[in-house]
Amino acid sequence: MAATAIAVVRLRGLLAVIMLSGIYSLISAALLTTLDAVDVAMTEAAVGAGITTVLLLGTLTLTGADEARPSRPHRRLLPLAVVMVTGAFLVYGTLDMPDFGAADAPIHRHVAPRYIHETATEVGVPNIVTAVLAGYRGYDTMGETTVVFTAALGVLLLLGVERPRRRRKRGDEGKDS
Amino acid sequence: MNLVQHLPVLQVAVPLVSAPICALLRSSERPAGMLQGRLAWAIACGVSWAMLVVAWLLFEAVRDGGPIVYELGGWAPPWGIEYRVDTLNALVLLVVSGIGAVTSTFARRTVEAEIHPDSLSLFYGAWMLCFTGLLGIAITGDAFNLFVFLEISSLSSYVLIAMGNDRRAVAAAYQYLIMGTIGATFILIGIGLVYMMTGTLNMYDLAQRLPAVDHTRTVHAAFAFMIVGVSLKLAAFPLHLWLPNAYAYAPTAVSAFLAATATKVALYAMLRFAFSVFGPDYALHQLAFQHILLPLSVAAILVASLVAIFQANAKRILAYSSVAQIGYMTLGISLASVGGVTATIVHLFNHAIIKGSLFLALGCVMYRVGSVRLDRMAGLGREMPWTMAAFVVGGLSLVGIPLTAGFISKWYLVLAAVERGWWPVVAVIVVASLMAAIYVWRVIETAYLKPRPGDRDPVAEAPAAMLVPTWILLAANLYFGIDTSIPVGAAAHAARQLLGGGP
Amino acid sequence: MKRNPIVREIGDFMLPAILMFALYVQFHGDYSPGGGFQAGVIFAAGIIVYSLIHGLERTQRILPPAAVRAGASIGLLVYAGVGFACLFLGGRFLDYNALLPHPEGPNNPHGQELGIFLVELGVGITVAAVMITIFYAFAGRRDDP
Amino acid sequence: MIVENLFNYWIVIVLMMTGFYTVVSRGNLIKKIVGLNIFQTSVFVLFISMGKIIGGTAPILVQGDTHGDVVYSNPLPSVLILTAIVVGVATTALGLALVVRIRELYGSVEEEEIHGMDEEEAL
Repeated sequence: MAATAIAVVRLRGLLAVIMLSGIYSLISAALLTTLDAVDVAMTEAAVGAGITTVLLLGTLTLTGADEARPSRPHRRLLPLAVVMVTGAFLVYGTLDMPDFGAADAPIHRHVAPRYIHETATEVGVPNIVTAVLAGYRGYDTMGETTVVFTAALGVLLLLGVERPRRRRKRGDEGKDS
Repeated sequence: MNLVQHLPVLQVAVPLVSAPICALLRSSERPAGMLQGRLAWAIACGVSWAMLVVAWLLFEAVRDGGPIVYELGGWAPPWGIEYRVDTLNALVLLVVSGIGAVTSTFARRTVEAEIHPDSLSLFYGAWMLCFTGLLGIAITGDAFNLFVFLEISSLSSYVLIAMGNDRRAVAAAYQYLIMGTIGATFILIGIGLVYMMTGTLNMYDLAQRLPAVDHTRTVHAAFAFMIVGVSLKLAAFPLHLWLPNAYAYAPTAVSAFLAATATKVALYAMLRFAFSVFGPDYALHQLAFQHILLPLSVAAILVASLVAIFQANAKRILAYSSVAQIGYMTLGISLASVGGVTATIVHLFNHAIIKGSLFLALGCVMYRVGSVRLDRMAGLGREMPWTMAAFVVGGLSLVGIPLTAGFISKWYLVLAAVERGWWPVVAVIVVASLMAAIYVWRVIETAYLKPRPGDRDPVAEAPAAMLVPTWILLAANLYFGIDTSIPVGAAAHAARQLLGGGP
Repeated sequence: MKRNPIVREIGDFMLPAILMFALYVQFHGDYSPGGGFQAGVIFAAGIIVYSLIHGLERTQRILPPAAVRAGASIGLLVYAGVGFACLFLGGRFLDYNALLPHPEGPNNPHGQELGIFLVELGVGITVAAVMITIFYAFAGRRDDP
Repeated sequence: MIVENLFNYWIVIVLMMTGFYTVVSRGNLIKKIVGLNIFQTSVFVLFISMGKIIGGTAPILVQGDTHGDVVYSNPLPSVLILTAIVVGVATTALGLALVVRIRELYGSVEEEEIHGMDEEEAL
């Protein structure tokens, strides 16, 4: 996984980069399955390896396939420093984290138990993730749907579905909508 | 069913629903895009004004009866998501919906001039989504819900900015998208880390549970990630790089709307995270505010004001001025006193109406002249007297002349700085006001004292449909410069709530 | 890819399977992993495969862009509509318990089940429509001169 | 001891920073978006890691378990990340649409060239 990620940084052929990022998503999905998050794994595989790759490839055919060699090497140092500091801070943050996989971590003590124990009686849906997603935190999901909708609106505004050539042909299809 | 008890959710859900309805209006089969555009505009405008009424009702209810809690889906927090309206966010809701109402009224003409007729209804859909997102951030009491609505407002504002006619608008939108997404991801990391240590996402519940673990390094890291993430959205110096181009090349109405609301809501998020969630006694505040935020705020005020003086484009002048004004607001936070936070909130309110009115005045210029470069604006004082008079009044308020709203903010900021004995800060505020006078004067001088350039045809005054909204905001500028009870009273109350423990 | 008969045959064979799987994920999400979002993505993926094999033109004749676009709005309206319906039936926004009268006391999972079913449907419609719309937008650009 | 328990997190952080570095250092607009994806995917893995309980199972109620013998991993991070993934793909789609527009308007997808053109225009 790390190898894939690093290869993405190094490679200049964008086609290869896109393929690798798809592979990265697939490996992540496998990892997520072992972490008991099947719903997430399924979504990550469909979105990361599927939709995102298709979109990236679509963009690539519209633009160009190679990355230019940066002309100013000093631009590397500042980003590297920023990333190092951020990473160091995150590692610093992990030092007081609950152990990985421990059952007594705070997140398993507060809030979550009710979802696990009461879903059957309160919501009546066996998949707890679905119950929380559409039930307890259903409002977030509405927001999420709105975000997706926003993306469609944005892409339509930027790229526009209809091309003049097509519009003429579609005279009789308007009734469908 | 009693609608009044559902006000908090109506505040967000109604504009949210209006967006897909606007989008549905688009029918490219017929060429009559303009008609659908008008209809979409009418919906957007009507909903915005209705939301202003809702915000006002909420504001009154909170002022008289204390915080309002609304459990979405009927699930009690922290299991479900709650909306929690207190004095602070009632004021922010009022600002956002007020500016939204005025700018959407103003928008029709400029939008029809700048946006392709086929896209009009989609454009208003995106506009309403942005409005929804900003209101959603302001009203929610749940940290993750805040992230979701942040993304709604961000994605739609990238789109709105990219609709500008200049190709630089698209490049600016892309840059904003990258920086905004990094910011949002940082906020997400921060939320994840506090969730990890407490097990809850509800802000009120977090405030209760964080003190037990707030000495841990994980919580420190969470605090840093959240503040840096919000600062990226806030365009706090030196993370402001996306802002000038984005505001300068966006469609006129969008510049006015976003400049007056988006950064204000980000500032609200910062206040909320820093004081409500982490609590006023949180250990890192001293370090973060006094040693990092204070110098950066001062730098923002001075550097951005200086850069503003040398801009050749009036919208860019205002954009850099916004970066400086954000510096004033973070300066108030860095004082970490009731006085300082009061000044921040007062300025949040006043700056929204100041910048809103200035950008609307430039919108009138853009509509008639087609450019806001200073050399194109020469001689406009005689051709567009009402528009330029509006700019003068707004500019005076920006500088902080007494009897305008801008004076009130500066007054409270100076008071707070004096209270802490920070005299150099007072000096900075005075110097920066002089610098603001210079950049405002450059526009005024060009418009009134220079002759019209030979290659520009004389233009007529802007239509009343645009002047009236502009002057409504200016009237607000003058009114709140004299009767300060609403913003200052609410701000002082909110500041006491924030710093007195508990949200 | 259009001209390769093998790809074409396999694609045509797979398409119903993909779409059926999407529907399964949509309506069985209560019991197994999956739900509206995953179903929407899978459905869209099916359409995208079809379009890669048979061309954009033919796909758009079957699924006109205007209809797909309307679908994106309608899905969101279904979701928010459920929220408002709960509101009008006397509950809080999205309080599914208000959807069905509850003779067995306040905790009536059937209202919840109905509510979740409906909102997941809304999510599924929006996501599928949005993904197809975005694909159309990108693919439509490619043919431009 | 610490190293063993936190190793999982550290690996994720390294991946996250690789993505982040790609975003901030690379000039190619498409590659920035790929970097953003890797950055976000790693954040998702981090979230999910905290929900895991060793010996736990996926949070789908097992039929016939009435005594609460089955240990389920925490469902809440999954829910949050599902939402975040959706937000991520929405951002990607929009970002790529912007890239396409930039390519059409500037004829390039390299940040430096675009800046150069903007500066020329400003003069």
